[in-house]
Amino acid sequence: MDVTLLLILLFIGAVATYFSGNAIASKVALFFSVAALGVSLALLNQFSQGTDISFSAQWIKNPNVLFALKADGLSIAMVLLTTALTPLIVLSGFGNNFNNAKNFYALVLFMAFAMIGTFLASDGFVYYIFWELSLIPIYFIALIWGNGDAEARKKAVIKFFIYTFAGSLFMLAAFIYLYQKAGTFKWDVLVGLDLSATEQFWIFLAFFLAYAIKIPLIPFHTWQANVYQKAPTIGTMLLSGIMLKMGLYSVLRWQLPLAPNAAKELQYIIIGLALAGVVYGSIVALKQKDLKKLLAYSSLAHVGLIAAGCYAMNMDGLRGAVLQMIAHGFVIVGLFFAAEVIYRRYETRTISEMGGIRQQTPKFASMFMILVLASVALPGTFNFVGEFTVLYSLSTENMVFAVIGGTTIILGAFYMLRMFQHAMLGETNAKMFADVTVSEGIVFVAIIGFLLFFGLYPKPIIELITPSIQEILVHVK
Amino acid sequence: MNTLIAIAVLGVIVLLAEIFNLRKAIIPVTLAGLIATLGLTVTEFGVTESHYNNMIKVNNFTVAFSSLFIVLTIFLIALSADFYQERASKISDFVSIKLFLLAGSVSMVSFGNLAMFFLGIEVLSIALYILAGSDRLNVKSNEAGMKYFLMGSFASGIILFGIALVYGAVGSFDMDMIYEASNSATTVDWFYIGVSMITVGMLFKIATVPFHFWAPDVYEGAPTLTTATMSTLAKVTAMATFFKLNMAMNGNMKFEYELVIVIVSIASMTVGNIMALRQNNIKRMLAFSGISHAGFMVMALLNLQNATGSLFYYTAAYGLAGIAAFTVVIYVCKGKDNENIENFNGLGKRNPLMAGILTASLLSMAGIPIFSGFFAKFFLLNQVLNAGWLVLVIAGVINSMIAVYYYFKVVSAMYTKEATEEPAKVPFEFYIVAVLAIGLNIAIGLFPSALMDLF
Amino acid sequence: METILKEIGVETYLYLSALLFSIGVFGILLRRNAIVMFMSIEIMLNAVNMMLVAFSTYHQDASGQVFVFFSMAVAAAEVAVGLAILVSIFRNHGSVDIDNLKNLKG
Amino acid sequence: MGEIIFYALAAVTLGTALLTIFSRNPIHSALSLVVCFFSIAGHYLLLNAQFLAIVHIIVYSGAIMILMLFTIMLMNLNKDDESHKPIAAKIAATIAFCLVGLVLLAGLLRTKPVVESYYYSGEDFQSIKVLGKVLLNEYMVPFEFASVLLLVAMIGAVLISKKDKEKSLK
Amino acid sequence: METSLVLLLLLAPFVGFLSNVFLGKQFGRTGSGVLGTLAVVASFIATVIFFMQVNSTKEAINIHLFDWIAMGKFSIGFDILLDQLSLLWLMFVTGIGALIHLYSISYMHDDENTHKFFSYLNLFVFFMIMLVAGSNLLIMFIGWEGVGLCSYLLIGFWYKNQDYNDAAKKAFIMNRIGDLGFLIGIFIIGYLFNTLDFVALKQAILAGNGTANLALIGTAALCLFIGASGKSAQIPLYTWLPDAMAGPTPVSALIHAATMVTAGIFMITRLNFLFELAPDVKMIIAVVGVFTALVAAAIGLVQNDIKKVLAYSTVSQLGLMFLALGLGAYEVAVFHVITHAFFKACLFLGSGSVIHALHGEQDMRNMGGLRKAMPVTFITMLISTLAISGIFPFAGFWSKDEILLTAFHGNTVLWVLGSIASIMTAFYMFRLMFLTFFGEFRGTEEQKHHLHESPALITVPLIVLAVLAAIGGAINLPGNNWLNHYLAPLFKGHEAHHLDNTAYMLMGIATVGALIGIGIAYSMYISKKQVPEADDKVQGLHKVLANKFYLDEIYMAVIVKPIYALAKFSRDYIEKGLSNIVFGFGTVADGLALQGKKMQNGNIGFYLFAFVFGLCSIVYYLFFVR
Repeated sequence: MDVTLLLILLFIGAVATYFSGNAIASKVALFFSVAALGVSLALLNQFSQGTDISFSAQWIKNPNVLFALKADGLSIAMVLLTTALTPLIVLSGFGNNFNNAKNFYALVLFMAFAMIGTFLASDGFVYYIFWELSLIPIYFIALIWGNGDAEARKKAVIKFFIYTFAGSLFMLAAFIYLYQKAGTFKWDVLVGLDLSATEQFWIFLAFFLAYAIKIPLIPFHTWQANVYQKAPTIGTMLLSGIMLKMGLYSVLRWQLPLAPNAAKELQYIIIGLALAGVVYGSIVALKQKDLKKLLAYSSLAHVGLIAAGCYAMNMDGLRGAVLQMIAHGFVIVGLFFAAEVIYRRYETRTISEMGGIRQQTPKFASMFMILVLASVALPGTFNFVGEFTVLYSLSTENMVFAVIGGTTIILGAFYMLRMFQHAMLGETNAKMFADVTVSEGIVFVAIIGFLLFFGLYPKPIIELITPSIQEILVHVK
Repeated sequence: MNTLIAIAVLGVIVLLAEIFNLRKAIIPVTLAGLIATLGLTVTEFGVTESHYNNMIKVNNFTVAFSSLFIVLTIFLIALSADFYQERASKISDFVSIKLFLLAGSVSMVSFGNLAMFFLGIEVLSIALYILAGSDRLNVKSNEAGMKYFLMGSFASGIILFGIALVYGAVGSFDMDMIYEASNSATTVDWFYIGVSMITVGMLFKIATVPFHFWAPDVYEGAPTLTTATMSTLAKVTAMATFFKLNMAMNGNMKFEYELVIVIVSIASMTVGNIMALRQNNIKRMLAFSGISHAGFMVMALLNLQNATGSLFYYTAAYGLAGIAAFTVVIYVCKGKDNENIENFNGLGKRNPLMAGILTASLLSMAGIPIFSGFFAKFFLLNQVLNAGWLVLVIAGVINSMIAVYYYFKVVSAMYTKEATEEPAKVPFEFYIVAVLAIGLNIAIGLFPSALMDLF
Repeated sequence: METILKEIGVETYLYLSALLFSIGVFGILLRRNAIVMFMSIEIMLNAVNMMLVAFSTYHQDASGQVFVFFSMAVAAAEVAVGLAILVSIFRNHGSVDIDNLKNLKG
Repeated sequence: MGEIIFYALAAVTLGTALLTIFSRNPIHSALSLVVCFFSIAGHYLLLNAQFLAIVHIIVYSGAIMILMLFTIMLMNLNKDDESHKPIAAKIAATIAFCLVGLVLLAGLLRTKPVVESYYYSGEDFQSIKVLGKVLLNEYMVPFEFASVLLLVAMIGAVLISKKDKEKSLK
Repeated sequence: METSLVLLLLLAPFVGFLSNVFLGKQFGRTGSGVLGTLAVVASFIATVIFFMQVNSTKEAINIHLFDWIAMGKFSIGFDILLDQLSLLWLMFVTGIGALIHLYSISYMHDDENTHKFFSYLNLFVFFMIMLVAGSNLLIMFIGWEGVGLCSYLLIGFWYKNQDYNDAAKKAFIMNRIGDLGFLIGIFIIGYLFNTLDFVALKQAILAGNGTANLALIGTAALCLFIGASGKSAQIPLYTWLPDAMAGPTPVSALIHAATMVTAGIFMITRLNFLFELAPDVKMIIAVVGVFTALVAAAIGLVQNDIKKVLAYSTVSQLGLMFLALGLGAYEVAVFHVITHAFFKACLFLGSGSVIHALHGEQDMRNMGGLRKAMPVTFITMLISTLAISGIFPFAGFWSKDEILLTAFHGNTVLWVLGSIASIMTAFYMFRLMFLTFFGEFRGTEEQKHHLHESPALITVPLIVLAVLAAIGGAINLPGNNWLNHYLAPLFKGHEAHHLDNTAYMLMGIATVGALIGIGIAYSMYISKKQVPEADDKVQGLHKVLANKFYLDEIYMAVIVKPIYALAKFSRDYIEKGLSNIVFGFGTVADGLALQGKKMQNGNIGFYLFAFVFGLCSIVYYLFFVR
């Protein structure tokens, strides 16, 4: 059994969902996503027993491209993030009635397929293909099933697409350049290349553009809030929960090992940019009227911190970044889902039109509260583990970084609690707020359970990812 | 050689069929004949020989491109039955002209002598003039025909002038002699004036800046199936020929010449893409997109030794995507007096399959992975960088993202806007053509080696 | 057989052809009457033909002249097709002024 | 002697060519062009290409120009009805003319076309016999292919001019 | 055995929390209260057992539960450290916690969300135990943030009132400002010593490993102090604590008086070996402490809300504790923490009893004469007031006196300021007593009609606490110094002050001072029967004090408003601007396309001209430009 099984399963799942018909599409998608989770857990088991679950075969002879999927701890962790979130994301759609549900869920599964491919690929070209491929489904998901005025949505979505596409094209150019040097796209060979300082600089920049837009770092983030707002919540979850992590993962997997010297040279600038994003995102989030937009900016702030951890380029930074990626993936999905749950009942995303929900649904309020707290990295939640590790790594680089990055602790609490207060607390709302349904409850409980469990016992994840991060660090140093 | 004869004979058979009142048999017979010819052509793969005093040369290049042309023609002719429904009495003319056009194409890639090249390009051009102006009661079609004719003849004059100069310098029309001369130090300098004039003429045929102005007008005015022919078969043919000519005449290309190619390439990509942004007529838009693709394709000239495979792949990807796209365009715009993008509103609901096919083909043209258009661009850029032209790679990359905008404009029209009318019935052969074309496109995307390793 | 080339050299023919060719280009740009434009194209083609013949003589090689036959065939074919298009335009527009053909633009 | 004839002919060629493009009346243009073609035939004779000269006259003056004249007559274009051209077009045309002329001439001059003088080997290369042999042996394929070209042109001309018979295929 | 007992200690409140969350509704209001109380009592019992053990063996108990976070150079375990200090703290946390739980059963009986209240309270105790018993800084930090969370939840317990929610939010955020400092301190410590474990840290410092960089250690200490000042409401982060009185009174008693707010003192005491290396920081702590004591006491002079007075009093007392810490007298600070916990908890509970009786009335101007109606409350509160005012022989006398004594030995200015603060304390505390319990009742008739003594569930904890407030000083009487000896293993050879003449003199001065304060209060509120004026009539210094030196307004204007303005500006302009830059590329391309459309004008002449032009340029370039 190797990792291709996972890809095949999800691809078949997408096709099967497409042909299953609108009525049962969501269930079929759920089935396949749960199956994928099962398979990935089985793969994890095999991996931890030392079995080789990688896959490699010649794909194109000229230029020399291998269809190579390498599973190391880092990849598996990201794959598990994807396969764990996908069922939840699919399940969270149970409360919506999508037109053409079969297309919708097929696209969701297809996107999971592409993202898993991105996480696993160890051949630059294959990686790039999966990377781009993941853009297509989300484009359609946001375009067709999104909300709000169609023209504005189109504008936002196309901007997103072109913007991210633009960034990644430069990455492609860099890959081609590297291929000319190495004669292959294989990760191990590429990272072993001896590149001059100038070459590294430009390659680093090309990759940086791709990742800075995807992650996004300021000032490349302008697509984010609008798309998050306009996309259907499931799309937003896919984007914020997994797709952002693709950018961060890629920084670790590709950018840093490929151009370590350039990374070191530009380290301070980029960490500065990332941390500026932390502060800026938090501040902008303060005055957002739209719940999803607020969450989008909070996401901007959080990924800024993760990115800073990545570029800290030490053990703690990288490890913390990975932990925080996983934690943030879960929590942001949960938060967006909470927004969706409110929307289903109140048909609004404007915070000022909510309020007083807690009285009606204490259960929902508590779960939302826990998610909010996890998002502000309360100790005991998984997010704290990540955030602490990242901030610590920053402090070992430069104490100023840790202080600036640490403002997220204050500002994050500021805007999140402000949001929670106005959205949930206050006088009981006149409108009825039905209690959470079973499917909604499952999603919340799963996410919260995950966050709390690994908040106290992150050891399995740390042990999973550490060896591969060490390998990356060997190339970076 | 056999291919050329077979195609010409097939053309004559079609004409005869009309005389014997076998009109209904024309298209099936043609398709069968073309498929047989395709088989015949493919069997010649791996053979390198020349026929009739080196008039026709057969090698892998020839066979590969001829097969591609035949495939494209099969699709185009399959669409003819429905497209020319209103003018059934002339179906034999249309089909035979297309077949002769194909013969011209084949001779253009398999010539061993400039005479064959010139005749081939003229057969192709004249056939296209006719097809462009064939809708005789339509003012637009007239205008397109006239514009194309005037500019095309002008370009033919330039090419002819170039050929004359080359002949003057070499004393022969034979490609082998010319190749030798091009590599010889004693060759008279005007040889290169001739070469550059031929180059300009070919740049006109593939519609690159600044020789591109005809393309949008003619594409828009011509009947849609003709536009499809022009933008797929004709452009691909011209590009292959151009490449072949350069291999023969420009073996050791000068830096200045390369620079001209680079500038033309960048200008074409940029102008094509930027102009396409504001187009509301899909045929016009595809014309500008074709211009930008032409800009991409001429990149292949910068790496003449290695880029054959890449160019072939690109032309195949582009041609197949074009066929698929135009199939949908023909279906959607049937019975409409324009081809505006509004016609595509709500196609995603009216006819998901057709919308999906158009989406896929546009994505392929935009260079989104897994569709072969992406691989095509990638392979070409790879070759270009191999030749050391980083600036062109960057220009190509920037242009790729501009292009996304207008392709996606159509896509989002299909999926977000509400449909204005009831879905029309799709002729069976349209489905077959569109699905086959896009299927082939994706298939070569999944297995690029199938084409790349031919050379 | 003596030819003129002995006296004036093939280059003079080159210049003559180039001039004639330029006149053809001039004509096609100057005139708006489609028929006269056709004629200009014929001038261009003839300029080339003349050059081909001159080279043929110069190289003492028949293929140049053979090529001229093809060139003539092409010219004839072009004119036939061009006139056919012209006629249909004339039927629709009532004139052959190409300045009327500006519907396709933008 | 030959030189004088050549220059005289060249003058006629260029002059009539210019007349062709400057005449306001298409008929005059056509007639000037016929004269131009004749002068070109004269050049062919000077170059000893007698067969070609005859063919040239037959094809161009006899066929092509007649076709054009026919068309002109048919469409009643024998009047000066060309709309007034904008001055910009004239300037553009002149610039283009100068550009092409200059570039081509200068290019040819600069490359110093023929340095050595012309030697005639005495071999027969342009008699009808030789031409026939070359055309039908060496150039057999293009010769045949030219028929395809003409066939296409013929079908095309018919296709464009002929009225459709409204009859469905299916 | 030990481990399971530790788990009982730790998890009993957590189990209480869980069962109250999930099953609270089924238990009913009283049931959930009882459950919550029992959970804390269980912890208390476990604490007592450990306390006995440690007191006899003098050996700290260190238990490794499981690995938590692995860092690059060190790993952080989920460890529990039960030594003298933590057990002492646990004793009163769980002890007073149990009492307050008991009290709450009655106090919160009429609330619709009783089970939530108890679950939060249990959760608080859980986190507090974690804070105190954690064996390394990060576990402490879990508790640290956790109690902050509970504080947030409980302040905003009546969540329908957005003002309360604002107060809760404010508390959380101000705490988080401190927490950032704490975190930075942790980072520096981790960076310097590669461990966060207290025991290892102490060993490292005593061995002199990693102590070379004194500046960095000083920074760490300062950052930790910032953390402490956030949690323990010191200048400039104290403004949340008075607002936190929005929560139910038992919460104020437990969290905002007895336990959570002393966490800062606990942390500094815990890390005393570190602070010893940073004398400058200690000086800062002392100065900040004394100024906090003064400022808060000054504000407390004019407050009319009964709980606000107590809140400022708490801030003031905490300031005195920090003064002691800053002077290196950790055990003195601890002593005051304990006594303060007794009498302040008692005071808050007593005020709760009053508020309960008056159905939510908190303004002292509307009280008066409650002495007769509520005798038990009155007496217990009087004892506590005497204690806080530093009247012999109540607990507060001993501890406060020790602080002043220390200050006197350390720095006379500090002593003077501290003494002034304690005089003010005596004044406003008796002002509270006089306004509340003496004179005539000033409330509405209906309130008067319903005046009653609180039920036993309320009075019993009051009595217990009052007793402790009265005799609590016994644990560290001069001469006996049990506490000093008990804590001795933690501190580096710090000598207790001998009872010499100076000490007696100082005791006298303090007592006299307190009596003066009481006397002024008596003359104003009993003799002259003054009642504080309405808020809009106050003027001059009084107005400044009533408005808390306008500190909230200043914070609002200097920090919050600018941040909001920046947020708005960013949202409306920067975001749009950035967005427009991106769209700018599109706009440029679009403009070019429009121009290009004009060029594509349909004119064949132009097309041909372009053609010729291109031809000529190419040929020209290839043959003339070399």
